[in-house]
Amino acid sequence: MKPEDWRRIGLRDNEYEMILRILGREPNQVELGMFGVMWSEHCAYKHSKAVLKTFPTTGPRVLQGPGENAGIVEIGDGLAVCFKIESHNHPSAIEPYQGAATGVGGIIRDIFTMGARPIALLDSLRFGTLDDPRVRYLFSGVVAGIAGYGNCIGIPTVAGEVYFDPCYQGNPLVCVMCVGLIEKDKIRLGKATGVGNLVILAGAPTGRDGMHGASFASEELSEASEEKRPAVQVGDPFMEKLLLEACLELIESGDLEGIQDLGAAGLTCAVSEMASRGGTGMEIELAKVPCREEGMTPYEIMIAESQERMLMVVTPEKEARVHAVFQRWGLTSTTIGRVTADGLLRIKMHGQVVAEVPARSLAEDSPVYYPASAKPAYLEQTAALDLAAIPQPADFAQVLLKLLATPNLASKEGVWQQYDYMVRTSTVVRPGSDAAVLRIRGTQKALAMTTDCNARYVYLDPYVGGQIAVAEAARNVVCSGAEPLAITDCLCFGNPEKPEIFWQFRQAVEGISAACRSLETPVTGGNVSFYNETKGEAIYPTPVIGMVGLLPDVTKVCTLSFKAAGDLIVLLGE
Amino acid sequence: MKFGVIVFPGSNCDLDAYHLVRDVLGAPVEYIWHAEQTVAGFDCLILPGGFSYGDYLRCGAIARFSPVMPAVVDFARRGGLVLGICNGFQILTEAGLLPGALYANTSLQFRCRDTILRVENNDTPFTRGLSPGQLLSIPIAHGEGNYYVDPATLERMEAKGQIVFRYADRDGRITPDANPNGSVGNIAGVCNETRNVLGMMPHPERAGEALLGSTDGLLLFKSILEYWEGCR
Amino acid sequence: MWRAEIKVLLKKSVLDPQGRAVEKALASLGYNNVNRVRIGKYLEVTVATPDRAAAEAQVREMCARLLTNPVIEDYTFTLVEVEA
Amino acid sequence: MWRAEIKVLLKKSVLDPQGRAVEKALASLGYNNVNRVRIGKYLEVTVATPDRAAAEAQVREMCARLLTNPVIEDYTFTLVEVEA
Ligand SMILES: Nc1ncnc2c1ncn2[C@@H]1O[C@H](COP(=O)(O)OP(=O)(O)O)[C@@H](O)[C@H]1O
Repeated sequence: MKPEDWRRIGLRDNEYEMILRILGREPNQVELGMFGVMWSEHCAYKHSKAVLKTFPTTGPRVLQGPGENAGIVEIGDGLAVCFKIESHNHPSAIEPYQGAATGVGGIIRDIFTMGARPIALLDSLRFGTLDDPRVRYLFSGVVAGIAGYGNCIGIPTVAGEVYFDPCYQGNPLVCVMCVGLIEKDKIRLGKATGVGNLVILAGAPTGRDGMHGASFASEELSEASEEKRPAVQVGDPFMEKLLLEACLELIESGDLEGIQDLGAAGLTCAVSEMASRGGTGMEIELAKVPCREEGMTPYEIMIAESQERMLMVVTPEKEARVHAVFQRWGLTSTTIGRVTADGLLRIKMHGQVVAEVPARSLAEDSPVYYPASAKPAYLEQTAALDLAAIPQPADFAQVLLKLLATPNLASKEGVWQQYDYMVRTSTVVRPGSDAAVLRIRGTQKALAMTTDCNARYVYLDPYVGGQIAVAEAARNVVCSGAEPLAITDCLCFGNPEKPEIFWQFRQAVEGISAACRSLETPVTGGNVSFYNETKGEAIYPTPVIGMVGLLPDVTKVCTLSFKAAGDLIVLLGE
Repeated sequence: MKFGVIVFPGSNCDLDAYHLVRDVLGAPVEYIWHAEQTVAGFDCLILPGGFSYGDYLRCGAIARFSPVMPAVVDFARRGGLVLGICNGFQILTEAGLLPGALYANTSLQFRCRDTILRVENNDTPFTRGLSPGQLLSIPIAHGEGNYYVDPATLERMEAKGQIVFRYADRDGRITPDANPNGSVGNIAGVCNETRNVLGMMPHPERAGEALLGSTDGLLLFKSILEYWEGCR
Repeated sequence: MWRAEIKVLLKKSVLDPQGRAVEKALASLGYNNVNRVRIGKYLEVTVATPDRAAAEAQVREMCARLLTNPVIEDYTFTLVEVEA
Repeated sequence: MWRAEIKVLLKKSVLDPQGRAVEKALASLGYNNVNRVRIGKYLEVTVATPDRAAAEAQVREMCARLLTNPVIEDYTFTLVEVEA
């Protein structure tokens, strides 16, 4: 191996050294590729892991905190709510419709992987200003993509937010949250247990699309990004709808030992995470993986990010049953390997070993960095602004009209009317209120949910801005009559290797943590998206907070509209 | 009377229709898997909304060849009650059980919102509990609900009372502004000549509970029950 | 083997909202010499039949049954001989 | 005046879910000799330019800027001379 070989796939020299130490030999191309995708920032959280550990993640209701595909919080009656937010920023910057659509598909898979029935989607979007035709193209494409996927699969998109600011001109943010319901005793984990159990791959055939998506997400966007366009995948919501129904049926009937979706880093990520969590190994035969294109190499099959695929572990007795269920749903499923005891991923092609690495080393042993951090210089300038020096406007009515006309404050109905927010007939409070509220059929209860972040505040003071984001989400949930339960977060920042960016990141996480502690809303999961920069300019630090709350009695729901003439108006707070 | 909700691959309003009939209307209902070849034992079939076969090629184009469809067509020809909602309406036109076709909204965007429907014909099993000109608040959620039919057929349909619902404004006027998708004559729902098959783009099953905003959709289902009682 | 290249357009009597939208968009980009924009579908289907006539008959049948909707669409196609 | 007849398909490496669904549907209708089904867009655009070369250049430009999405699509077109 030459330095170009590992650098080309995003590995640093010291990381290559680590690989040599782990394997005790040089990796081959396939193995190097597997480390490359698994140790990318996107999959390995190299720069954020240490800081994320400081989040409060436990509470009396938390059944599953960070580390699995999604968090789970108990809501009584034997039920729990499962939710997670994730970004798909870079793919959306290149191909807005498909980038956003596959983002929706990915987060939905994270929810039903846990055994939960997805019941709602929320979208938190940020773009440059609308005077730029490219931004208008991105905006309409992203909204259409979310609508296209969410509407087709039949999960209502019930709330979200849209902001426009020049800092997102070349790097839009597309964060999608999915909320699911699950019976407590049906929770499934992405674990490969039981030596001798079989590994089944189901769903779409594997193609060359989406190769290196994980590494792509871990770089700044540049002119050269345009050249990396093959990383863009096309979503097939119809396939995912079938996959969802088939997987939930199998989870319901207790036929699966473990299940995991294939997302970033494709098969490599799924096999290494499942085996690592289970303390096992896996032997996989790549010749059995159904491929969409001819002549795909082991390397390509291992890192392709084709959408709408799931990996399952089943006992040999259940194998036939599981295939029969997929077949009834019109889906392809194939047994591609088995669980082993030695902790190794042994990848074969036509019987010949093409890669052999410890599962744990890919999933858990990635390097952890503690980047330098420094207070950004701009803060001195912004802090120097003297609010008292700003003159009072002569005509407040004019100012109000002007404010109302800005895209950031204007109604977002143009967006949400493209989303089916009513399907599944449980949406009690629709988009256009503080938080969406969905009833839980068969109970008196309801769930409130919202996404919030005012990135300008975070830019001006990352610690307080982080607190405000949580507080705003909590207010929105409370205003609908619900008690805040927990949050998920999508932390979108610039390049963490720049001290000023990392300072923003650490401060924001501290602020979020402080707010979560005092509101008793633990963090049950989330996502970090770094390298949101174009031409060296970072976006505002944008830690989007997704919050879920519980209403014990759906008939007590509150909405924001004034109800009747003569009612009193009370202003609460300082 | 027993309802059957047909489940095509990609249907997603199947459980909403099922919920409304069973839990709100209180009538017996079962799902019918698209691979079934008979609909024996059912008195009213609901083809629900959703994206059967992903709406690939054209909405409803592939679903209409589902194994269950010959039985549905036969059921309809023998006078059985068939209600197609949204994607179900699209499937019924593709299958030739209803005239016309549905294609892209003139806005070229998906539209989800409440609409006001004016009852044009209350002499059908689905609308007998309503009065002519009555206004109903029922939501739509579709990207391809633009109803087209050629002028000669339209004239014949009008003469035979096949136009059942039109999109109207609050005052019941049929205006371009009230038309959410570009449908000819603001048409929201049509029936066949024998009036036992109704297709409509709006979702009555989404307007069955006060908690969700409107109960007007329930009136259609009550009409069906009444009609059935009357037949016995 | 024959590859049928099938072009599908909305009938002239049916309003083509997409065509109109694209025509406007082109004009706003400064292409003022453009008109009659129509947008439809393009399908490629490869059929294995003994001869061209059989291929033609089958493609016509598939178009009538599934690939197009005669209420709103017209189609034309050409056949190209291809390797198996 | 020239009418450009533009065929747009997803790049070969990109998943074509529609094509796959239609291929399956055709098979279930009994057309078992059919494969390689691909579904794309067909556009007709009439441009008024002095000559064919100018028309060609303009159509190519419009395809790149608006009519197709080069990230995931490929296109080909032919020009037909038409009456104004
Ligand atoms: N992208 C979107 N998708 C769905 N709903 C949205 C979207 N953007 C805004 N909304 C809805 O519009 C309403 C107002 O949003 P926002 O301006 O963020 O309100 P607030 O600041 O009061 O939380 C909320 O109900 C929100 O859910």
